[in-house]
Amino acid sequence: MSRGTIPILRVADNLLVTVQTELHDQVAEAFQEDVLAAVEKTGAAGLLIDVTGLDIVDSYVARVLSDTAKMARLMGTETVIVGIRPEVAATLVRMGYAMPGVRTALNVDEGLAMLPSRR
Amino acid sequence: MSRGTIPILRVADNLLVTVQTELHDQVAEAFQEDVLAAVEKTGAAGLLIDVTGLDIVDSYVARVLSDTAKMARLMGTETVIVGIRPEVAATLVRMGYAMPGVRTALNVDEGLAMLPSRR
Amino acid sequence: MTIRVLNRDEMAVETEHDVVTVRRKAQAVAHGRGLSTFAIAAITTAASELARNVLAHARRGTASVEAVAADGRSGVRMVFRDDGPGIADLPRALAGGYSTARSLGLGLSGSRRLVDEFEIETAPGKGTVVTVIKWARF
Amino acid sequence: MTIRVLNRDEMAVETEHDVVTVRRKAQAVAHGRGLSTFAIAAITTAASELARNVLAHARRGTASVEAVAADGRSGVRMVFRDDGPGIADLPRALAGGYSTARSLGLGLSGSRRLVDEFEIETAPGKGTVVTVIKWARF
Ligand SMILES: Nc1ncnc2c1ncn2[C@@H]1O[C@H](COP(=O)(O)OP(=O)(O)O)[C@@H](O)[C@H]1O
Ligand SMILES: Nc1ncnc2c1ncn2[C@@H]1O[C@H](COP(=O)(O)OP(=O)(O)O)[C@@H](O)[C@H]1O
Repeated sequence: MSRGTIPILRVADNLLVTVQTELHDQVAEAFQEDVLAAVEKTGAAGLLIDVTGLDIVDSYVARVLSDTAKMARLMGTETVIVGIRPEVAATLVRMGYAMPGVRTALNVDEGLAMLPSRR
Repeated sequence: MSRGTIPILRVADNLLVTVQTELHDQVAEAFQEDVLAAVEKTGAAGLLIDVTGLDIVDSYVARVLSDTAKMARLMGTETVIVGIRPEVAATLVRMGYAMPGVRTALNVDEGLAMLPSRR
Repeated sequence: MTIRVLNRDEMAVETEHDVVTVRRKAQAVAHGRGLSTFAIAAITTAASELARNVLAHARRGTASVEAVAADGRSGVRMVFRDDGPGIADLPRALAGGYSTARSLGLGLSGSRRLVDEFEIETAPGKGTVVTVIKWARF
Repeated sequence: MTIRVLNRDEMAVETEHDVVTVRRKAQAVAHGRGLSTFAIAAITTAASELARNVLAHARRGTASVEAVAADGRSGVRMVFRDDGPGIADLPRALAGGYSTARSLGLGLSGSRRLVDEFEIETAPGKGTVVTVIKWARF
């Protein structure tokens, strides 16, 4: 489903994307495009982006994540970003970027509960 | 129901408008007027605008679409834009125009499910 | 970097219909150069924005759509040229959200974000030339 | 306050990959100096923002990551140096939300909020030097 190294899994009606690689310029666009193509192909009701594996989220990566959520929303799919670590949350807010408009949850289970089901 | 080339169909309580032509200046106003006239005439509960046929949505067309949704809302009719393609979603967000305030869905069925019924 | 021009199409931009023609040409050339679906949408949308700007702010001008190659990369270059009023406050026009017309003011800033290279030459009374390039990814 | 430099790593900042290298070095040194998880995330994120600025606005430059000590405190100092265009309107660039590039404009203002000491030396045409320090808490 993915041309890159980012695993995209189906979980019930939803897609679960696990971000592990650092999303620098060269892979960020490919990440977004892979995710959107998978959303279209599967008709996923919701999109979960798991960032538990990221120990650093700078303003660039934060922007890539929130843009991805906006893109999915235009296609009609809700996004929840899950697994933002305490130190990452603190850093983002101190920098003045609290990812406005993005829904978040503690973990994948909580995130799944926030998404609508197609059925 | 339409004076232009844009098909407007009734689907249960709702209107389904399929945009296929490119909405340039000369047809954009006619498109909006046809749609609003149909909304009034049918008393539609909701309006679905299907843009699956558009492989390009520039800022002008995005504005025409979101303005149409605002106009319908003023008349008391909810709009859902359906079928925004992955590459169109990505382009709009990268341009900085994520169509704020516009509801979207993956396809016509999902869009219909989001609309209230008059009955 | 040396850019080789493999093919060039010059078109007038004087009517709404010309904007559609330029857009279609951009799309066809991008497709022919092997750009991805996403890159094709990006360059075609930029073509639409920039051609519309010529029409809206200068009334008329020209667009050139070129198939280009450099360093083994394949791409599309477009040049939009007009003898209109030019842009007095360029930083402001490029910042986005600023418009002297009744539009969104996202044409210039948005196009810039959609392409890999963006150049603009303009001065009040001297017209405007916008050059953009989109490369195919490896 | 006298700052003793216990160790210094100088790195080139010329590619995306260099940004990752600088970030990792900052993280490792901060960890080695006994900073908390939160302080490590803060200084590492600042490293990322400031290295990216060198790349984005000056194309190339250098980063130095130092293990430092002062008044019995242990800390990390980083210096980002470039010969790029410099910053003409510094108050505006530091205010945040202002960007001449296609980004959020939070790199400078955000980094400043994440560190304990922040210094910037810049002038148009004279390049930019940003120095930051993060101390371990007692
Ligand atoms: N070709 C041009 N000639 C003169 N002015 C232009 C041209 N293109 C853009 N501009 C100026 O820059 C402003 C911003 O352009 P743009 O971002 O495309 O927004 P819009 O065209 O929606 O106003 C325009 O409002 C106009 O004042
Ligand atoms: N090293 C640098 N050299 C030149 N200009 C810089 C440098 N760092 C920052 N700037 C200027 O300050 C502005 C604000 O920087 P920043 O807050 O990091 O935002 P961003 O990099 O996202 O634009 C930049 O847009 C740029 O004009």
